[in-house]
Amino acid sequence: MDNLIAKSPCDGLLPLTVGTVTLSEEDAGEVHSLAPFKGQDKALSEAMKTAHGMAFPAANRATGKAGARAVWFGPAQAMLMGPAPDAALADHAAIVDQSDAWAIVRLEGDAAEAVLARLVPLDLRVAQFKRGHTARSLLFHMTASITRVGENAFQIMVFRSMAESLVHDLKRAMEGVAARG
Amino acid sequence: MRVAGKGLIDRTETVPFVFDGVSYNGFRGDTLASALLANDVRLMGRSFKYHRPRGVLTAGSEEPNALVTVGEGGAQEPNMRATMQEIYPGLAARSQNRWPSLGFDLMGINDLGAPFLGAGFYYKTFMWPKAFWEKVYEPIIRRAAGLGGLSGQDNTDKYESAYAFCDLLVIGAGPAGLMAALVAARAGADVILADENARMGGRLLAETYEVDGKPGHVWADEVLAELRGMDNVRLMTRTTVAGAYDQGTYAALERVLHHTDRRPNGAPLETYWRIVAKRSVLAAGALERPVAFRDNDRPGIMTAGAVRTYLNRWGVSPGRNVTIFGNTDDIHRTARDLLEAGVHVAAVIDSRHDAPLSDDYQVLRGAQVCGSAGRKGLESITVRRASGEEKIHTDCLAMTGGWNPSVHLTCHMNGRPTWQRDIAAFVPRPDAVPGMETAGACNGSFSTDACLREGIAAAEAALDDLGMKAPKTTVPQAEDTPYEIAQLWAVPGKGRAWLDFQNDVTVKDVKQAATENFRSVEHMKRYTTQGMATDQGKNSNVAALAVLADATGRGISETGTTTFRPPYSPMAIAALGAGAEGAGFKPQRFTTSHKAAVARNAPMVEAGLWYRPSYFPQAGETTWRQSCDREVNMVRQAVGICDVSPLGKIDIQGPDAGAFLDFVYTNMFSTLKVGRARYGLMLREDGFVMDDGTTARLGETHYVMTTTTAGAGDVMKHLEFVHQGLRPDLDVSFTSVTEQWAQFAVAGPKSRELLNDLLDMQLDDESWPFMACGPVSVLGVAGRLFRISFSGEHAYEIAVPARYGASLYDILTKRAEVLGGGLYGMEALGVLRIEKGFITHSEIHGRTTAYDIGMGRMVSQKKDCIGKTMSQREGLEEPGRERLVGLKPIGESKQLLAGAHLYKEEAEPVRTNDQGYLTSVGYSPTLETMLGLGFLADGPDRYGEVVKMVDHLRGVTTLCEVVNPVFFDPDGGRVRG
Amino acid sequence: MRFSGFRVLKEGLTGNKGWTPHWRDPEPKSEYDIVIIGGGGHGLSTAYYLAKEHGLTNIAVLEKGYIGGGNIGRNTTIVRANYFLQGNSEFYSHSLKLWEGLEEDLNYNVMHSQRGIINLFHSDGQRDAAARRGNMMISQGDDAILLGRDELREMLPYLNYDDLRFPLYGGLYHPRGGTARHDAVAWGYARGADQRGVDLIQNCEVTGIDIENGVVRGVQTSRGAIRAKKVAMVVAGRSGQVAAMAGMRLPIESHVLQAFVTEGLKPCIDHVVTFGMGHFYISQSDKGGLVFGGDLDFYASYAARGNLPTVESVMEAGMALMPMIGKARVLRSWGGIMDMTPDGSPIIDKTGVEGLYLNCGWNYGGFKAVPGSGNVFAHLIATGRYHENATGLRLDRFRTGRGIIDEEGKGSQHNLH
Amino acid sequence: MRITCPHCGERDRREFYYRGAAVDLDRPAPDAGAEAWDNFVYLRENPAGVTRELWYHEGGCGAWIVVTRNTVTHEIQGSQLASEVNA
Repeated sequence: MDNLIAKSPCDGLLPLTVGTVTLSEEDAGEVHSLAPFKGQDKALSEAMKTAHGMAFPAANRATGKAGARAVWFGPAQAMLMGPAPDAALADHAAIVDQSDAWAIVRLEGDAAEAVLARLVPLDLRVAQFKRGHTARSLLFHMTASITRVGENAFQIMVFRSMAESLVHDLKRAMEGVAARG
Repeated sequence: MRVAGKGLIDRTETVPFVFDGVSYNGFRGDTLASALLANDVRLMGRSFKYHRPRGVLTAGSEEPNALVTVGEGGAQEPNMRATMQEIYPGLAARSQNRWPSLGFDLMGINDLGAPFLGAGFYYKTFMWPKAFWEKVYEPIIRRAAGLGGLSGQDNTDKYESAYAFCDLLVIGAGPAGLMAALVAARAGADVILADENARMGGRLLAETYEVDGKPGHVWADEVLAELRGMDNVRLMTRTTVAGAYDQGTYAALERVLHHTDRRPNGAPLETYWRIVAKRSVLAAGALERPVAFRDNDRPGIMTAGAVRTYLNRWGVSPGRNVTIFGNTDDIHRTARDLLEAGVHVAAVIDSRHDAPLSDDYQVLRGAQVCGSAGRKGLESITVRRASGEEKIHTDCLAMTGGWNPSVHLTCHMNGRPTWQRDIAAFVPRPDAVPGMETAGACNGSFSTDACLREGIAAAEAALDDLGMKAPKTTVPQAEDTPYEIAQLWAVPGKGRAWLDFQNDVTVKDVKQAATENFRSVEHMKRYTTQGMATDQGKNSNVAALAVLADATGRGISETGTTTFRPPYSPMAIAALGAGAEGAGFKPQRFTTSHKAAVARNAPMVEAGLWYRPSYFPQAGETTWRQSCDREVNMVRQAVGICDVSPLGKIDIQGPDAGAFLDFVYTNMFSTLKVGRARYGLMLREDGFVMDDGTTARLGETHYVMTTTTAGAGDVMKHLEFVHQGLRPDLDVSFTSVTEQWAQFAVAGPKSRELLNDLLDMQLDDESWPFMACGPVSVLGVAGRLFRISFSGEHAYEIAVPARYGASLYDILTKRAEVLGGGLYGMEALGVLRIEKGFITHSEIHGRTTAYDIGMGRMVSQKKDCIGKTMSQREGLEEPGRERLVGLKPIGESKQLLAGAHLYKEEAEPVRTNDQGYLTSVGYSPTLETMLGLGFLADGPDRYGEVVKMVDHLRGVTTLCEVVNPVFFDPDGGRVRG
Repeated sequence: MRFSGFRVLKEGLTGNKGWTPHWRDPEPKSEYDIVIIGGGGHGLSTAYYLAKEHGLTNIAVLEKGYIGGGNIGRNTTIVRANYFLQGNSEFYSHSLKLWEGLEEDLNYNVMHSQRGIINLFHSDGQRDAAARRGNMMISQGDDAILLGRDELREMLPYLNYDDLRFPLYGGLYHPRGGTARHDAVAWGYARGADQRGVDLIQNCEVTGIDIENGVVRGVQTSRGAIRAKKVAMVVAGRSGQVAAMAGMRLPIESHVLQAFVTEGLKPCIDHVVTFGMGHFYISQSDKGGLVFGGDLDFYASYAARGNLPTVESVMEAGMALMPMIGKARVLRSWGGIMDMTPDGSPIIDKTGVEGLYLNCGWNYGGFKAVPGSGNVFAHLIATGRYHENATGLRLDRFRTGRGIIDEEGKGSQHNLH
Repeated sequence: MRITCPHCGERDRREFYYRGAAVDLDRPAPDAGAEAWDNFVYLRENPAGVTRELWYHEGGCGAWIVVTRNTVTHEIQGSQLASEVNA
């Protein structure tokens, strides 16, 4: 009997360390997009608090913590990352499984911000982009979701099919930053 | 000549380097120009047009003469300014635009032809005989083009681009910039201080000024030390801020490694920065201008400021017997500096009649230099006074015509500078760049004291805008010499007086342009090429303008200026385009089956950033057609597997999902039953077809839409626009699920047999009829099944979460092979769909309507939809429109070619007889003929007619029968069976 | 004065003292038969052909700045006839034929250089589209050659054949395509028109168009009112503003297109090369600069300057396609204002006002059209009938849907062409 | 160039897709007639000055926005969600 074997998006590509910075694949658990129905924003947020202990995130913010996070993804859209969405949420939001749709990586190290500054047109200075801040933006030519998850750590999401380009671009930036010492 | 006791170089470290094959020594901190001058090398280049021997004119990035080539092979850098190129052990530079050598340049003969090569000469000749332009004249002109050359090899250096953000960007680290940065930094603002030079300090490094009782460079170093210690400050040396753009965005180029031959792994040679600054201070200083007089271009003649820079910063005197000429007190400052360094000053020629006199050197008041002599370097000058002309022997003439504030960046957003008569220069218009303050010499304030004061004021203004409090700042003590200038642009007289040194534009050329009515400054520039060389007129524009103003009897401000445009200094294409080499140009998208396809030697083709297999060659197959035919037959007779994941998939949910789809599709979707799919056609608002695909209803309020691969992004954008912009009242949301699912076509008569082995249930026509869809369990994994077909066969598309894609693909392949089937690629897919008359973007190429592709009746008359009204315009439904047909070869030639055009059988194949064209062709192994889809005027009314396909490019003419585009199984029995 | 090598020689030997103005600077008269608004390439060539081919010389060209100061002075100088849709095909073919005799016609060397244009393609589908185009070019009487990868490599060895993101399949070669010296074209037409008696009035801005009972009567200008029997609007880049003076609203949105030139370099690129997948095209000027450009900035603009994202995408395309140009340094960048139409094709037509004519909508293809545009527009103004090679450039094609000329297939969004 | 997204704040222009004049939001009734539709789909005011135009935060949050911007100076005076215009 055949069995389906799972492969992660960055299978065979990561981890990677250059200089002080490490790039590794993140196992985010289940990922679901939540889009509240009209007038259901509050109800959805309440249901999320009850079931998952976190509110629906405000724009450009992430709620929760590692293992169970809700990341703002656009107007009236957030990604619930970690737990499977509680059944009660379906009354208030369109829920779409995105667990396999994204390559999710973690970029960590002293120069992580400098590495991202090679690719991302965002003001990532820590005073402006603090832990728990998130943004939909570009990473070189790819649309991406970028969240600061630690003092020197970022979670980066791009389309699954672009995992190789993500690693290619980040590696080049990491080498350039590391070579400057 | 190196001068003892002067300069800011490290004399303990000798640096060997090579210029034109000759080895020299310099010191650490030297530029190529300073080191060559120290070695008494004056000849460094040749001019563009006349190949005149040239030496350095300046000591900065504006240098027009001393351009050299550095490096070899893929690392070869043409047109490097010797004045900016720092020397390092092993540096090898060579001169340009000469043959066979810099000293003996055969092209120097051009100089003798100068009377015939004046302004605009080429517009007036080379016209006869006509055929000679491309064959004779232009090749000769082209050979003379350019200064340096590219290696022709791929660039071997690495480059990077980066973003930076700050509260205040300070451009230029002279006294004004340092002061502005210091004040803002002390207030707590995030400051970036950028300077083009290797060392910050600006003119403080080049003059003998004191600030706060210390040598200027010492004061600068102290300020820099304080700035370096603050973590809200970023100092960027060797960084040219090259352009000002909207909303506080600046382009800058950092020369990271040009000063060394070290190339650590991955290290960028240059970094291109986009700096986003809430406020900026331009403290870019000023550039000195030469004076035009006969033969003012000999090596050894340079600006007075450059002479002081070489002396004070690099401890080099460009001559042993120096003369000085000009119209401001700078010439006296130059004389004092030289004398103090022990260099002989032969004479100071001051054009001002009231010039100060000196006990230490001879001053010729009210005098002008009117000529020079010396074959490859200056030997003497001729000075004209009221009493007559006099020859003075000299090996270096320091000249000044005054200073031009560096207003360039203030012009980048269309700001025009204004003429300030008392300093005879253009100064920036306030607010020319929103958010930018100007300070110091670039503002026309030349004394050190004024620079320091304006630096403070500019920082205070910026801090005020930023809502920050400026600290109390005392102005350091510094000189405040008034700037007194008598206008002096061109010394009258015979001969050629150079304005634009590199492009060999003379005073005569400008006057001739005026005579020929090129009186507008833009006309003069374009006619003479004045200001179009690598310095973009930084050294010459204002003087040329003054000459033009004089020649046309107008004032300078009335004459106007040309515009400075980005970049301030030239920037390498490799830096601005960093990261785009090879795979970096655009993201690559790989399906989960990619590796398996590559392992089976499938050539991969690019489709909407994705890679898809073209065909799967098997042992014994020598052409792609053999593989393609086999794969087509396999699908028609057994079962084929094809990864269709790159097709766009959009999850659509909400109470109004059906109503929304009715509005974006021409046909109805609100009436579709749950568990069923339907083909949908989508128009643009102008009535032409935008995209097509199958949309399935998974639940009462839940659909999943399929788009074409290339159209996926545009469709998503369109849906969001229609929803947010036109129908925000509808409760519906969209999520791309293209990446979530790995989806495979399982097509062919044995497809059900194959799937029944994998699923947890048995498929039959009753539970899974054509166009049924729904959830399934695939080997225990929750998936989706759609009974849809792009081949006309009994077929399915099966989807599983992408993590299982590679695995499912392997299993499907294996099982298909057991059933006599296997993988098929894009070639076979193309043939299968052509046999069925199914369209792709080859047919819906943006110029066709639903009517044109035979789907006019799919535009529902029961409802409005996007594009419906405009699709019904009179001109889009009238006779003569080219409409979709099938074409079959019937004559001797059996070849069809996509891109060939259609004509009536007897018509001459010229444009006026054109009737249409072929969009898609393929060889059908099923029908054993080539088949074509194409558009033909009134096509569907002409079935059975014979038309002529002509491909001029490939020399093919084929007679074709016009047929229904559905060539195979027209009643669709196979897809249902 | 007639220009020739002999004249240059003679003047050189006598101190270059005999040169005379290329055109006069007359005061505007109070009335002309025809007033042409706009002293750019198209306006000047219209005046030239009205005078030369129709014997009409009581004409004023009104220019608000200096002659040739618009897009003819800020383009990338490409001349070609490689269109594939009826309406464009015959028009640009006609224009190219005029180019080919232009130097002799104008007695002005505009340095028209037929060095050949190569449009690259990167897939079977793109080759098919190129073939459709090439076949149309040949059936129109122009030239086209379909190059395979190997032939391409022989002609353009410096392209990236190894790891280009969109692999090179071949190119459509148009040998008669090429470049010309843009300013010289304006000056040549200006001189030619002036010599035939046309008044070129610089620094004269039109501020109003006088219309009575549906008939044009003249214009108001910064230098006074000028009466005219016919008025022609030829002001691409400002078409909307001028048409508004006649109460018209146009199917045009103005966009900025940037272009770039590098420092002068020894010859290294001998053709015009177009990289559609990267929206990039390049040639090398006779002076040595690499002249290149790409896409619009995409937002509406009259600023004649652009922003960095477009700059970068152009440079990135250059680096992807031909890495050898990496060390070339960009010397200058600039922007032109483009009349973008909803099908990417121009408009040469009468208007609803009698005696008022319109020439606009050149998108970013106006330079090569200068001779043809002036020629057919002169025909329309002089005879009231469409020139046989310009019957399709109608203003009403959008309203009726008849004869829309959408080469890009992008539809009505103005900036997508 | 930097554009303000009502959700995300000031962002680099490269994150945004430009569509055209905000007239695209004023869709006529199907039977409004040829002139109204010509006006809507093709004809443009195209001012040299302040204009309202549609941008899509494509490389960002996905919001369609109406930006008020000067086409001569590129100054941006404001932005609003497109979904609020026809709400």
